[in-house]
Amino acid sequence: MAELTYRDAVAAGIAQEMERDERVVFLGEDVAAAGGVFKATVGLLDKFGPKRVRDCPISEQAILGAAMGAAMTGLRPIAEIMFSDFLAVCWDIVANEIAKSRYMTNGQISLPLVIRTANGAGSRFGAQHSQAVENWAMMIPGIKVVAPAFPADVKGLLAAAVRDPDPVLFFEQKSLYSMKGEVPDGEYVDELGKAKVLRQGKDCTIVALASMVHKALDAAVILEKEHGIACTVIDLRSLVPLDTQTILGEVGKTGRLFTVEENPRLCGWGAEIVSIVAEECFWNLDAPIVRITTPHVPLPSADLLEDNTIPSVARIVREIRQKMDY
Amino acid sequence: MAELTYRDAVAAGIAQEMERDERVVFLGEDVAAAGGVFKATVGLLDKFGPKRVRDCPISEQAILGAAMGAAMTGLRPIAEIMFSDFLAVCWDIVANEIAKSRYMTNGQISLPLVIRTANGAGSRFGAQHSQAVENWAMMIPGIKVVAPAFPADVKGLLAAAVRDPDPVLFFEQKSLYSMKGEVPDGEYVDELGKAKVLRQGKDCTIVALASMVHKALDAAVILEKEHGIACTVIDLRSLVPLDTQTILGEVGKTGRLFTVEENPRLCGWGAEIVSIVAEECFWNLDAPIVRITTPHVPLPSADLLEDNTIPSVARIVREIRQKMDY
Amino acid sequence: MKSATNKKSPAPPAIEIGRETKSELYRLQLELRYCEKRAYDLFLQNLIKGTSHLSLGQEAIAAAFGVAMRPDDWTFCTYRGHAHTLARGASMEGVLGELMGRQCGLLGGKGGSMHLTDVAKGAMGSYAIIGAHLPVAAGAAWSAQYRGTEQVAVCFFGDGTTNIGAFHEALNFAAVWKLPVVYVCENNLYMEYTPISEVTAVEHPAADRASAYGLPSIIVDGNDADAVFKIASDALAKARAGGGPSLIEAMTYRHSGHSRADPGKYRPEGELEQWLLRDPLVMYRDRLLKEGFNEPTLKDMESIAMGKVDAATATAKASPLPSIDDIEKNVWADGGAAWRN
Amino acid sequence: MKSATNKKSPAPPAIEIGRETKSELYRLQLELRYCEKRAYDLFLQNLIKGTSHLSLGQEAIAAAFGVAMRPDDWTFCTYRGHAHTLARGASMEGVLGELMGRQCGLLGGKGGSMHLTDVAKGAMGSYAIIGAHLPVAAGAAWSAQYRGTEQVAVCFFGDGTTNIGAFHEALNFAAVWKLPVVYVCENNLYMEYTPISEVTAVEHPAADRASAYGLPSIIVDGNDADAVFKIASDALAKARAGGGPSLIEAMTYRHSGHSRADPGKYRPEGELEQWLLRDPLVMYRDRLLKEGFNEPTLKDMESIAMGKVDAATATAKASPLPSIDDIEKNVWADGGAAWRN
Ligand SMILES: Cc1ncc(C[n+]2csc(CCOP(=O)(O)OP(=O)(O)O)c2C)c(N)n1
Ligand SMILES: Cc1ncc(C[n+]2csc(CCOP(=O)(O)OP(=O)(O)O)c2C)c(N)n1
Ligand SMILES: [Mg+2]
Ligand SMILES: [Mg+2]
Repeated sequence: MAELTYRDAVAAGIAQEMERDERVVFLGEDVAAAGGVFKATVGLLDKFGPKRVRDCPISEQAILGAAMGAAMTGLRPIAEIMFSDFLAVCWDIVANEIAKSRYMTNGQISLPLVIRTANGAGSRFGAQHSQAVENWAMMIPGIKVVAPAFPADVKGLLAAAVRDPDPVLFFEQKSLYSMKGEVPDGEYVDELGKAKVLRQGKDCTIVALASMVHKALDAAVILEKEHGIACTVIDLRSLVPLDTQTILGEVGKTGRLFTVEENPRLCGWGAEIVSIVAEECFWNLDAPIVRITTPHVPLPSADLLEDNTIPSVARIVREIRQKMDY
Repeated sequence: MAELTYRDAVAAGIAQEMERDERVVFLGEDVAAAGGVFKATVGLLDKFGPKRVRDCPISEQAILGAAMGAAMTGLRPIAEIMFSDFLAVCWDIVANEIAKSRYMTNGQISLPLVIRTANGAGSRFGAQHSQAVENWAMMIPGIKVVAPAFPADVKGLLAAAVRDPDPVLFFEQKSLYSMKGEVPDGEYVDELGKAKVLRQGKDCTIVALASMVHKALDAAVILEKEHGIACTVIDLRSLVPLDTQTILGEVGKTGRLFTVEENPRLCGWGAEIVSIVAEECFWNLDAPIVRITTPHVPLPSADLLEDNTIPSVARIVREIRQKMDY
Repeated sequence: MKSATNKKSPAPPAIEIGRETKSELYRLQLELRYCEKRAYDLFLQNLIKGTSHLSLGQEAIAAAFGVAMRPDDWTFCTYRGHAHTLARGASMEGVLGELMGRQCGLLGGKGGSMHLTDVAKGAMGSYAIIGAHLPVAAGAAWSAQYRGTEQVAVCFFGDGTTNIGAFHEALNFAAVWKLPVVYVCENNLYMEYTPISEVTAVEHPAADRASAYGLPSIIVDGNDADAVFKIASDALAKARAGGGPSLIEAMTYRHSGHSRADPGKYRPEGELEQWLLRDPLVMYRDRLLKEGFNEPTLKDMESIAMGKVDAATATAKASPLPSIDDIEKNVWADGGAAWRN
Repeated sequence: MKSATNKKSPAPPAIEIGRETKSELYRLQLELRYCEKRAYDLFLQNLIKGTSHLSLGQEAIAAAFGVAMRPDDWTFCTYRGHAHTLARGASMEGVLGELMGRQCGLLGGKGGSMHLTDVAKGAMGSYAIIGAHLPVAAGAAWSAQYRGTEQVAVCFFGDGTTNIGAFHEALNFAAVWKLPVVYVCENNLYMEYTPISEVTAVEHPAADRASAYGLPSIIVDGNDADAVFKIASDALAKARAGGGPSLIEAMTYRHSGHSRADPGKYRPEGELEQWLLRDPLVMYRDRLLKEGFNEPTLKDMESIAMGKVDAATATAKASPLPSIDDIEKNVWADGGAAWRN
């Protein structure tokens, strides 16, 4: 086990797959010579050369379209969209083309490709560079959706995404890029669609994703220590496929569910999970299900405002404590 | 009261507002000389002239961008995006620009504009021309979302949308364009954010939108007649603002909630409503909440396949009947 | 009536077209014409639902490329893609069956008229959202370049498509990466119901923009299969040789409305009639006769083509409907649609 | 080092620039320069968070347009928009305050560096997603045209922006509708860290594409405020007179990195140094001296500008932080954020 940053785990995951499989190519804006604006792809150009690691014009539709065309003709492209907010400028290629091609052609077209993108808030970048848009992708049938919270998962899930025969949208949490963690050495491949129970408690279940996993874990410690509330914390890791068995199993045990989402409130992934639990786990529920989300507003940029908009550890603790008093 | 088609109610609503207010202008592809591919805007060019009713190139970003620039400088544009699926090619302008501008500028920029678009399935147009994407819009803070089911609502809510000081995405159901209904004569303006209870029953509450309202109503008749199940049917009419009071009130009475959604399953508006009810109306619930949706697949085109993909009256009846046996 | 001009074009390539090739070009144009007409009849009989966009009048372009391309080249088409798909050798019953929503359809009834695809024949999909397939074609070309296969991607689209952003991104991208892709704009003078000249800042929506991507301006008479064949062969050879992309504007006209729903009333009186005088099939037949093909040979070809269409129609009509189980198939590579465990 | 060329440009307009105007041009360039430098200092002191994109080296363009525009004209800028916003008369404390996330900020801390806006001064927003504001500017121009106000929209963007779809759509749209909008491409040779020449099919990313929209190709030395002022005045007059849009490529160079995070290491050695010799402020000062302005006058102007920046800094620093209540304000016109009843 080596200690790697989340950012270096990205490069490690890509490198592992490029070494293994010559069909894996990588393209994006400023990703090659500059190693990416988040420095998550440093060294790849040197290692694999300009034929496989390519800088692109500011043409997101062309970048994803090219990845799609290459994937359907035998390559396994990894494309970077610098900030997940920019998925909006190429949303047609994601939602209408990549996600639908296999189905529309009744299985003729395969698109083994990965779209990596930096997601989420916390850097004071303002409303157009800070969104958590994993629910945009979850809504669309035909694309898998992954969002790791730890460096090891970054490497293992990225490798799994590259090997997956279906298109995967891989959300990297930009506020976690400098986080360090143990990452298995050598070839390491994880499995898509498996949530992880990071902590077990009898009182309630918290489901979280990416940056919110860390906040949920911190909140759980405080809730236990200071308020005697024992929480189970589930890191979803992927939204599609969704590990409903783990969720239903854990909620079944605690009878209480809280979701912690960075996305704005309406139609977030938490709502989907609530709807599954409210249908399939209803009789095991002891109390209302509560979603803790960013309010339904665009993100403000000033430190004070941003910090008080996305769910904080303090807010998670407060809301769970209040609601557990029911 | 005159009997108008849903399609003619569109033209009537636009005409009413253009007559009243010279700042109202209308642009889109094939909307002027041809009167729109769905013939929903026939006659407007003749009535208001080429300065106010304008045909555009196939440039959806330019169309919505132009509407936005015009709105912030004093006009009140209505822009047509021919099929709602095409919102994907201009999603940045909708989600990142139009929806966020007022907030990011702390209220300096106002965008009184309406985006009209033909939404939904039932015409054998295939996966790229049949989507119900109202949840794409509902996810984004800063834009209102309206989807009428009846000709009168088309006229009244379209007028309300034009007069609203905020941007509104107005989803017209393409399968309903030839549906006829009574529409109030003369100036008629409705109110955004009010759901309508179309039918009241003691056993369960069905929440539906647009095309699904008609299916829910038909299902309710059958459920009552053939199975003795009395349903309340709510037509949401608008997703943002969302009339949660009406929903919570009605669910409070019946203790049972079903949503009927045309969108594919994941993160549909029904999930959001379930999450609100499961938090705020939990203690009044008598049984699991059930969402009846299109399965999470792109839409197939053949008659048989399309008809069996979107929720049918028969399926609504079947699911509600089965679940009411709990 | 605008006609094709060569004013800005490079000297036509010195390709001589042999008799066998000419025969192929005629055969293919016939099949495309008859099959499209059949599709129209089947609409009228309500056997085809939804929408459909015919290429009647534009067949010379699809046919010429179909003949000029290598079997392992790739075609990318629009919703107006029946002809281009057939021109790559996709089966007629596969096409008609798909339009009728039958099991024998190329897509088993999943896609419909606007998404015809036959990967085995190199027909890599029909795309119904304007512009989307231009970058996708660039990607296929990149894959060929990367693997050194000398395959070429050919991407067809209309005049109206030149005004959408994806056109611009794809052309620049292809030019910078010197990709083996041929972009073919079929200028039929209309984007749906609107004359292209009313919504475009230049006279030739593709050719007048080629220089924005460092490419030569190429305009060809899209109703002359030989002329298109020559230009196509040249562009394909250039791409195969590593010379990068081409952008070709082929001037043509559709005889029918934009789609099934459209009677084409917005056209000025007499315009269609003038273009019918330049019907690619009529012109080509006349030329073949002048060049020594004899009437019985041509008649034979015509009845063979019609027979093929009739047989395909019968097969497609006899094909069962798809199964409801298909709805939840083929979202994923494992054949299913599961999003959860 | 690429330098500005006029080879494809029309003859420069015969505008004579008066002494007062020259003085204005110098004053504005000074203020932009000093304020940007101050912004940089405040980063280093960690008083400004997030990202920030400075215009150091590119001030002549913003200043020249600022002086040439009518007060009721509209500016649309990018994330690199401090200078353009200030050039319209937005208050310096409003700009610095916003960068520092203070209540006195132009956006009350809601938007930050990348979204500076001052509607009262005609600064209609800074847009951080490449290309988006080009169609928005066209829309404002449409509104002016519709209402007959003779206002003009001016839209600034970088060389890298010419490769995104929205650029293409906006230019064609503006040209077809003959809108009073001036598109100004500031070609500083880089899109972030990548040389523009590596990702663009033509040498001049804007000017070499003007013909694709039926527009003349215009290249100007973006480091020469007088030259830009002349071209700007001409384009604004043309737009006001109903002559439609212009596309101007101004050759320039940024002295600092792309953003706060960027040390600019990708630049070839000596490149920056050569461009520093063409620093727009140094060149302009030299010219003013040659044209009879005297040293004390210039020194005065410089200390006045610096004083203004100092005062604004002090005000901004003294301004309170925004209130947490602001988070749920101004989503809607009613001032609130309610999505439900
Ligand atoms: C993004 C998008 N906008 C609009 C449409 C609707 N539409 C379908 S075909 C068409 C006209 C296309 O014209 P052209 O490119 O000239 O092709 P043609 O139909 O003439 O072959 C339009 C506007 C679409 N499918 N996609
Ligand atoms: C759609 C989109 N893609 C990528 C980016 C990231 N990005 C920000 S600035 C920039 C480079 C822009 O270059 P240029 O247009 O030359 O402007 P400059 O920064 O040089 O002023 C990029 C790629 C973005 N903001 N939006
Ligand atoms: Mg056309
Ligand atoms: Mg630049």
